[in-house]
Formats: sequence, C-alpha cells, structure tokens
Amino acid sequence: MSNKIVVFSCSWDGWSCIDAAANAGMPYPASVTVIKLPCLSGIDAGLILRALEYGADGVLLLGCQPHECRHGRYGKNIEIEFDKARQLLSLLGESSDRVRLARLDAFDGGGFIETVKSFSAALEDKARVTASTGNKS
Amino acid sequence: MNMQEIIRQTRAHFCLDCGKCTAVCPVNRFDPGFSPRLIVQKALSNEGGAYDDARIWSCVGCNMCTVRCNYNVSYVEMIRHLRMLSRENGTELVYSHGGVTESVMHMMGKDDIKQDRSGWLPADIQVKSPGDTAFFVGCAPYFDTIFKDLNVKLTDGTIGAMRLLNMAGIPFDLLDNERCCGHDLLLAGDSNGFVALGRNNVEELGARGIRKIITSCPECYYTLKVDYPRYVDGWNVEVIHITEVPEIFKLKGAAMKKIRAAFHDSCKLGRHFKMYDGTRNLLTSLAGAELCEMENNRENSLCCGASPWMFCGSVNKQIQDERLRQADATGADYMVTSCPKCQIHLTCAGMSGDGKYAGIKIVDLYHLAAQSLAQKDG
Amino acid sequence: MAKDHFKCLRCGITYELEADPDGKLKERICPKCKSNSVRKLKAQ
Amino acid sequence: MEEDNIRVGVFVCECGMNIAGTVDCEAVKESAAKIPGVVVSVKNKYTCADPGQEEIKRLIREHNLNRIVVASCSPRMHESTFRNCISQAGVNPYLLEMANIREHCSWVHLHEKTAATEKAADIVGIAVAKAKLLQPVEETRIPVTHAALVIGGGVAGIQAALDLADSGHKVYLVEKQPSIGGIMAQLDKTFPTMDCSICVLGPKMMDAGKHRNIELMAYSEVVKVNGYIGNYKVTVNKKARFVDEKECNSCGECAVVCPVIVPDEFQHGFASRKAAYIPFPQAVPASHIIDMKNCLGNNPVRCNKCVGVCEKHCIDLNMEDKLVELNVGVIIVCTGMDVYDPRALDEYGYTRFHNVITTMEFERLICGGGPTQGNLLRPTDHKVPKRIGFIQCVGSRTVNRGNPYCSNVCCMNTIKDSLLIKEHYAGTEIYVFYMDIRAYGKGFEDLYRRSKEEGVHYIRGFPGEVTEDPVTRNIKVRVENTTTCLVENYELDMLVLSVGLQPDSELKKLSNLLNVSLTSDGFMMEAHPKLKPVDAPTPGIFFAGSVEAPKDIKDSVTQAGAAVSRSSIILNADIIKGDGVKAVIDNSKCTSCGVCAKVCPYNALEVDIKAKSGAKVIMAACAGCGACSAECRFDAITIRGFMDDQIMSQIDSALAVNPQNKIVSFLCNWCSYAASDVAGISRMQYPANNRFIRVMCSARVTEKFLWHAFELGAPLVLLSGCHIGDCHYITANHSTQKRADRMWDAMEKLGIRPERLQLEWISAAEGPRFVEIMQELEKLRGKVTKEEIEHTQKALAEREKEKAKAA
Repeated sequence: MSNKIVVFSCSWDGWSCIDAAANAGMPYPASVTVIKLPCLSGIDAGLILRALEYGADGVLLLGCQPHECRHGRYGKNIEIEFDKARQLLSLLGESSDRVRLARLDAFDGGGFIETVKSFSAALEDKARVTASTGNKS
Repeated sequence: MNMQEIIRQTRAHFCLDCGKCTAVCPVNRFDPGFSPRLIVQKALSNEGGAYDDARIWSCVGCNMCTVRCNYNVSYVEMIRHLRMLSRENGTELVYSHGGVTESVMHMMGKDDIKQDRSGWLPADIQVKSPGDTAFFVGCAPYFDTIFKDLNVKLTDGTIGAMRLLNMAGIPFDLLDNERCCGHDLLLAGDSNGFVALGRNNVEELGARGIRKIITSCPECYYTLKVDYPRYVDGWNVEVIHITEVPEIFKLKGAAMKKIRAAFHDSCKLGRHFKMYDGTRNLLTSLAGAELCEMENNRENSLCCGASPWMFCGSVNKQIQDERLRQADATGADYMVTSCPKCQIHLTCAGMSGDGKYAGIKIVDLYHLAAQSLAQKDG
Repeated sequence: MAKDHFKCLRCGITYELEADPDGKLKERICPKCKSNSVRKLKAQ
Repeated sequence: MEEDNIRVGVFVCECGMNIAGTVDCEAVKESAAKIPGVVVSVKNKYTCADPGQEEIKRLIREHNLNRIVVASCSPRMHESTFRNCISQAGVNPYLLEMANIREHCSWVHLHEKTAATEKAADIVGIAVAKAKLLQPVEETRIPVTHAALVIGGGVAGIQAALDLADSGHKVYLVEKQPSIGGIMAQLDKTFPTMDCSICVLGPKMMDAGKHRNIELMAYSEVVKVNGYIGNYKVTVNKKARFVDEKECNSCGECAVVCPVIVPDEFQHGFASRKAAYIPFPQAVPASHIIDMKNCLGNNPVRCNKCVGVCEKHCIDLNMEDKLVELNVGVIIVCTGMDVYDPRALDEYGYTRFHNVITTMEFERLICGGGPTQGNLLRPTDHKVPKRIGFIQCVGSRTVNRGNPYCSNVCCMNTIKDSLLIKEHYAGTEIYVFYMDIRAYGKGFEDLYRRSKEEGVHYIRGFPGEVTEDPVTRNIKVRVENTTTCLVENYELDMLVLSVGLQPDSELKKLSNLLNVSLTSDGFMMEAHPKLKPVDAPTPGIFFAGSVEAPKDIKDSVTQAGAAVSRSSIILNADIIKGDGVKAVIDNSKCTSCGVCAKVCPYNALEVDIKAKSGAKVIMAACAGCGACSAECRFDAITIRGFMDDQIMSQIDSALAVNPQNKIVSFLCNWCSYAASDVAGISRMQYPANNRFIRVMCSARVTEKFLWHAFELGAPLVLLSGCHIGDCHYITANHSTQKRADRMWDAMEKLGIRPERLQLEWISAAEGPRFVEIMQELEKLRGKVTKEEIEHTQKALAEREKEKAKAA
C-alpha cells in the first residue's frame, strides 16, 4: 500500500483518535501524512484540491461528530466544502471518492486505522480499474 | 523577458510622469498608496526592481490607466510581466477563495484528464458535431460549484448564449475536454500554468478540426484572441465574440414586460476592445430592456473590483460597493453583466457588508436575452 | 497582424516585421549586419 | 553619337605627393595617351594652380582640344574651377570630366602602389570614355515675374507682405476670412511683454490694407497653382461678400436693420452678430459683409432691409464669386494653424460642462473688446470665478487623441493668462496642472517667476477626468500631484483647457495645390530643417509662421522676414540661371504613357495621356535627378550630363580588363559620393577593386546599366544613395528601392543570385560606413566564382535572344 494520503485532522476528537492509535502501537502506512488543524470548518475546497494537485492520491478529512464540535460549527461548513471538492473533482473527470470525510468519536484509535486502511484500499481498487480500462481503450 | 524588453514592449519609456493614470485608477481611489505611475517609474529606474514591490498585486487590470495615458503605456501588461518576474523570483501568492480556482486551473492543465464538460447542458441545445466552429464555454460550470453559496447560476448565461446561437441558426460544436483559457493564471504571472492550458486547448481544437471559436465570456475572448497568438505555440484559430455574430441581431425579441436595466461593461470587452455597442444592442433590442446608464459607463465604466482571484480585500469591496451604489442610483430593475466574473463579484459584494445593496438583481445579459426570446416564442 | 518578411542579401538572415498599414516606404536595415541590401520576400 | 573630331586632352595631377606618393602618375599619363581619341596626355604637379590651368588653356589652343579630362581630386572639390578654366579657353564648361584619383585612389590605397596605379589608369579610362560622349550644355535661363503671392493674412502673412512691399515688390495678399488679422487679432495680450495684441497688430493691418504695393484679397481662396519658380500662375477665388469693400465706410446701418442674429465666431459664440456684420471693429478691409448662409435675402420673400438702408449703395445681394488669375514669381505660404478641438478628449468634459472652456475662449472673456467687456465671468451663472484651473497639454504630447508634438505656446500663454487674472482679480486662486513648464524664450522665465510670485499654484500632474457638481456647477478634479505622489482633489469655479495647436484643416488641400510635402505632423516640410528652414523643397515657394510648426508671434514675424529675404533673391533678379543637368525627352520614342510624370518628385513632367502628344519637361522645375529617365521603358528620356550612352561607356571602360576582379559601384552625388570623399580625406583604407560611377541621384541608375555590368562579367554591383528620407531630390530614392526590388526578383528568375546586386544608403557623414561596405563587398565578391559569372553571361545572352525574337 503506497497510496499517498493526506489527512486533515481537527485538533479535538480527530487528533485524539490518531493519538490513541499511536499509544496503542497500531501501525498505519508511512505514506499517510497527517496535518493538524484547529477545526475542520477552517478547511475549504481549495485546500483539499491543492493537496490533490500537489500529488496526493486521496484526502481524508478527520473530525468530530457534528454535535461534538468544540467550536460550535457543527460541521456545516466542512460538508459544503467537502461537497464542492467532490463536485469539482467529477467536473474534472476525476473520481470524487478521492476525498473522504470521516467523523469519529474521541479516542477511537481502531476506527482511525480502519478508516485509513479502507480508504487506501478503495483508492487502490479505483486505480486498478482505471489502469485496466485505460489499457483497453 | 528582462526589464529592458518589458519596458520596450509596454512602451513604458514614453511615460511622461503626468499622473493621469493614478488619478483615474479605481484602486487608488480607495488605496492612496497604489499608483500605476510609481510602479512604472520604479520599473524604469536603474534598480528596475519594481517586481518585488508588493503593490503590483493590487492592480485589478481594468485598463483605465492605459485608456487615459498619452502614450498608451500598457500598464496591465507591465503589471503582468512584473508578476511573472516576481514569481520567478520565488514570490508565493495569497489567493482568495482558498486558492480553489488556481488548483482547478492547474488540474485542468494536466494532459491526461477527462472532464465532464456537458453534464449541465440542457437537452434542447443543438450541437453540431463535428464542425469547424466551436462555442467556447469557459469556466461557468466550475464557478457554479465553487460559488454555490452565492446562489449564482453562471451556466444560465452560457446556455443563454448557446440558445441565441441556436435560434440564429449558427451551428457550433462543443469541446469534450475544453480547458480554462488561462486568463487568470496569466494575469497572476503564472506563465507555466497558462501555457499548460493553452497547449492542451491547441491539441483539442486541432484534433477536432476547429477553425473558429465563438465565445460569450469577455475574458476568454481577450485571452484567446490576444494572448494565445502571442504565447501559445501552434495557435491558429479565428476568435469572435458572440456580439460579433450579425445573425444574432436579426432575432426579434422584446416580448417581455419592459424592464429597466443598468448595464455593467466588462473591462475586457469595454476598455480593451472598445466593444460597447453590441452588448447594449442585445440588451435593448433582444432583451427589450430600457437602458439606464450608470454614472461611470462605457469607457469610464468602473471595474467589478477584482480580477484574477487574488487579494479580495477592503479596497476591492469598496470598488464593488461604489459600483452597486451607481447601479442603485439609476433605479433600474436589473443590473446586467456580460461577464461571469463581474456577476460573481458584484453578487458577492451585494450579499456582504451591511446588505444595503442586497436587493439589486444581477443577471447575465445572454440569459436575459434568451429568456425574452423564448417567452415570445412560447 | 500582417507581417512582412525580409532577407538580408549581405549576411543572409531572414526576419519579419509588422507590416505598415499605410504601406509607406521605409528604410530597411538588417538587424544583424545593418546592411540596406534587404529584400522584401513575396508572401508565401 | 561619337563625333569624328573628338579631341581629348588628359591632365594628370600629382597633387604634390598626395597623388604621386602612391600612384605612378607617369604610367597613368602614358596609359591615357594610348586611349583612342586622346590627343594629349600630360602630367602636372598642381593642375589647379595657375600654371596648371594655364597649361590646360595653352594645350586647348595648341591641339584644338574639345574634351578635357582632369585626373586629380574629387569633382566636389574643383569641378567648378576647371569648368571656369576651360570656358575661358572657349570650350563649353560641360565638356569637362574629372577623374578622381585622389579621394578615390591615392589616399585610400596608400600601401598598394601597383593596384593603385592600375586603378588610377582605370579611373582615367572611365572618365575619358564619358568625356568622349559629352555634349555642350547650356544653362537654363528663367525670366522672373516681379510679384509675390502671400497666402494667409495672419501676423506672419501681414509682416511678409509689408516687408516685400516696402522693398518695392508687388504683393498679392490672399486671406480666406473676411478680414486679415488671423488668430493674433483674437488674443487679448501677448507674452512675454503683456502688450495688447490688437493694439500692436491693428496698425500693421491698416498698413497692409493701404500699402500701394499690396493688393489685399480678403475673403478669397487660392484654387489653382500652375507654373514654377519665377513664373507661377495662380487662380484665386474672390468670394462674393455682397458689399463693395472699397465703397463701404462701415457705418454699420446695415447691421442695425438686419433681422438675423447668429453666434459671433470672433467671440467664440459668447456673443451674437447679425447676418450683415463686420468681423471685428478693427477689421481690414474695414468693410461689412453679408453672411449669405444666414441672410434672408436668398429667400423668395426678400428681406432686403440692408440694401435700402445703405446710403452709399454698396450692397449687392446678387454679387457672385470671381476667379482672378495672378502671375507671380514667388509664393509665401502663411496660412497658420488651427487650435486643437478638445471635444475628442471628453474626460475633460468640454462638451458636457459649461464652465470648462478653452484658452481661446478665455482670451475673449478677459479681453476688453470681448463679449463681457473684459469682465471675467463664468458661463453658467455670469459670476466672477474665484477658483480657476488650467490643464496644460490638452491635445499635445500624446498619441492618444491629439498630437504627438509640443505645441510650443501653451505654457507661456497660460502663464500670461494667470497674470492677467491676477491683475484684474487679485484674490483669485489659480491652479495650473502641468507636466513640464517650457519657458524657453527671451523673457519667458521672468514671466513664469512673476506668476509664481503672484501666488499661482503650479501642480505637477494632470487630472485623469473631470466631474461637475450638478448643483453648484463647479468643476471637480482629482489629480495626482506627482511631486508629492499624493492624489489631491480640487473644486474649481471654472476650468480652462490649454489646448494645443494643429495644422490648418485645409493645409493638405493647399499642399496638393502647391505640390509641397507635409511632415508626419501635418505641417509644411522644409527643404532642409537647418539650412533652408523657410524654403519648401519646391523652388520659389517659402513659408512663414505656424504653417511650418506651432510658433508664437515673435517667431512667426522672424520667419516672415526670413522668407521675404529668401524671396527677394528671386524677385530682385531678372533671370535666374539653372543647372544644366535636366531631363530631355526624345519625342520620337515617347509613348505618352505617363510613368515619368508619376515618379517625378517635382511635378516637372507634363504628359497628356489622352492626346498622346509626348511628355514635356518644365525646365525650371526639373532638378535633374533622373528618376524619370530610369523609369522610362522606351529610352525616351535622358539626362543632360548623365546620358545613357555616357554611363554605358563608363561601364564598358570599367570592366574592359579583368572584370571578374572588379566591383562596379554607382554613387549618388550628394550622399554616397560625398561619403567616399570623406573616406579619402580621412585616409581610410579599403580594397582597390572598386570602380565608381557618379550619378546625381541613385534614382538615375537604369536597370539597363545594371544588366550591362553583369553582361560584361561584373561579379558584384553596388547601388547606393542617400538614406530614405534624406534624398536630395525629395523622394527620388524611393524609385531606387523599388527598382532594386524589381531587379532582385528578375535576377532570381534568371538564376542569378540576387546577392550580387547590393543596395546601401550611405550619408555624406558616413565615411567609416562607406569603408566598411567596401570591405564587405570585397568579401562578397570573393564568393562569386568564375563559373557563376559565365552562367550569368549565358543567361543574359539567352534573354537578349528571346527579346530579339519577340521583337
């Protein structure tokens, strides 16, 4: 698994999951880069696309459950921007699944590992499909 | 290009230092520190280091200065070259909108993408494929997504333009994989990004045998007509603006209830090309509107306040506010634009601030015209 | 923009200039060797 | 053409060691002696000195010589000396040919004595070849009509007319307007002395009106000009003024009863006048005029009030325009200029805001004789403005709506205006928006300083646009003060646009009538910008005042004096002598095709294409450039002193021996030949393989000459003349460029490399460039192979054969 994944994580529950995974000694691939932000509501479609433009295969947005948001934003903004990014990706002819939004409860280290792994696998599948169809055409 | 060549090409050495440019500059109105004259003078000085002056990023490219200049010094071109130099020297840009437009343009510049370029297209639009004439859509579909929160529907304008062409019996093809023209990257000094888009457009047009392009977007028109021949290898396509298609004006409109419309000139179509009448004719004869000129109109028209998705700050907002005030003062029902970006910027300005001008309805010219014709038919 | 094509008959280089819309006769000077033996080539 | 009894004398000059130091003069003398037709060949230490000249005269007598070749220095140096010399011995001065073995040989090949001697012998041979074919030439003699025409009655025209008339010449002064006076009559005061304009001009106008040598033709226009220096025939349309100007005593009764009221153009529309009116009180002729465009008299129901009230019965509403023909020797053009119309520059609001006026309108507003009796009132509310702004350079120094040049008078005019305002209304705030104040003349800087002392604000920077307060009708400007770099806002009661000057709108028409050129600015072009500043390139036409460039009054008057002085040279002579080098038509060959007339820069050829009566040369107008001769496809035109056969035999002689080593160069007399002399005088060295043939203008060089050189095996031919724009014959060298283009095309078609015909423009100052070109040519010559020359000769022979067949 060598997919480059950028994780934008909020500094609250999102980060706590990553922390928990580390404390429990649960490994995840070295090709995953984590960037910590105060809150996912500060992210816009531009930032997501920029990560992809710069070579990321996938972008994972990791945050709290909406009702847990410490900043009282309830994740509305991130949903709008997440949608925008997905739509722009389809306009560009790219798979909108290259962006994934995950909301985890605090300290769910296993959940984080699970999410990263399934995201990576999904990206892998997609890439294989694209490559094979690409060969045919 | 080095400073000497830039000076020669932009005729900057003719600068008489008279200050007319600064006196009419819309940015200077709200930011007294910004002076086109001083930028040119700095470029002309021995140091020639005008490109590291942060002020070069404030210019909105409205061309008012050049129109007034005794020697037609091309300030906008000067600014663009300075921005290129500045970026070559490592300047990192601050984009508005989180840089989403820049990323989209960069991703469009990749060779192996396969865009969804027709998902938004209504079924009634007739496309003649293959053909030697293409309608250049521009970035309206992307803008619809990016500026969803503003509730603008920029594709309405392009669809309107295509309907007009359909009604006038002008056949056109659409490109499956049309790239952004690159206007904003070029004006922001990103020549690599621009050339990547240009190269892909040339390939696409060549593969489809397109000899002629019709477009309704003023910036696409300018870029394809003026910048592509200069900077893109292998460009050999005739470019016309939709208001240069005579058949359009033979259509009969004006069935709608008479509306009063304040027309906002785009800088590119207006001051750059001096095309003031075609759009107005469309508005009055096809859309059947009564034209209400704003205080600043035609050559003196005020810019929508922002150009290549950079530096949207208080100065830009004040320019936009002033423009909305002028539209409001006419008492018109609509403020009509012919440029998707003017529509975005003015709509945004109307929604922000104290909401004084939130009531101004800003619509696209071609949308309005096509609607009026459709109602007559129906 | 229409271009006129020129060839210098001394040093051999060819170059082009924007055509003067008035068609006024102007002195031709080779940009390389400064010769006036510059032939205007027929449009291809 | 060669006569049987041609007897050539060759005089080889050693010029001390100047020639003899490099060239073996004895050998040159000997080789000349062997040329058929040469009767004597001698050498002399200094041929130009008295003993040398005496020897020429003696040998002419002793040997009955009738053609003289002097091999010495450049003809530009001593041709006239030797022409004098031989005419004293009874030989026509045009039967002399000079062989330039100094500047063209001994001085430029100092280190190649053998080659130099060989070349000198060739140069003499070429000269003898031409000399044998020389024909006597008579100088043209043109009688002069002793009268002058002055077109335009502004201050320059008035001054020119008065000066000429005072020196005893008959003058016709033609003025388009009903009165003379021009723009100066409309000004209030003049700078830098602040004199009252009409007070100083008025008496001069009266003098011009009364002078017994001046025939004043006001309200008249030149409609046709024929002829040439000394003999111009001019047709003038004397427009009907419907009042007998000689009888009218300007009592003004007609104006009193006239019911028609129209804007008064003299007051720039700030006042009104009647259809029967006098342009202004001081008008000359002091006569009323009926403005027929507005007069009711032409209506079926006639008004006729003025006719009835005129006690002297000098009004005749049926008067008609009259064409008058004048014969004059010279023409002085003084038609002045127009004032820039600021309507195009609408950002300054001239069309939209009443309180924005021009400087000309300001003159009338501040003038005691103006519509407000000198009370400065602003147009909207007739109140005295307290804050007045001036914008300088309106329509000047711009390529963007306006003119690219500096209009010369506007800075000083504004300074003067500012002082006038301060004089009348001391408390007025005055702001002058400028980019440079150009106060270059005598007393100008003083006036500028006084204006600053009076507290006039000079702000460096132009407003970009002007707006009006809809309530107060005040004018608001926003301007970047470019010295402080701050944008400032001003509210003004009145704004004056300091408009520039531009060529008279009808100057183009007049320039066509007169066959004179205009510069790119649209003003008159001088024959020489430094040395003939008041002469038109066409002889006998002069100009003065703003018709040549924007000027103030003093400069206009100065120029009028200069034009009079230049004209007097012609008017004081009974006969003017012309150079003998002129075009001659062989009417048996002329087909009246008209090509010659088209290329003549002087309009010196008349061809009636329909009548097929053959071309005619107007000797006085012909300058002898030869463009016509070279363009004539029927060999029907030749140039005296530079006949076809003379030049052909020079080419023969130049290429008689070892043609493959030689380069034939045609040099024009004025530029490239002069440059070759400079190279010689400066002892610049270049290869000795060049053979020069002098022509008056590169335009004289026929294609035939060039083909002939190639036929004879010339590897390389140079065609050279003055730079484009500097041609001594106005635009004759344009024909040269076009001919070179045709030659290159034709050469290519025949498989001859176009590179073998070189074209260079070399000015008289470009000695070093001349040498560089000589060196480059020698390199190019080296690349031409023997086979190539043979191939060329074969191709040309084929071409001849085919031509003969076709014929």
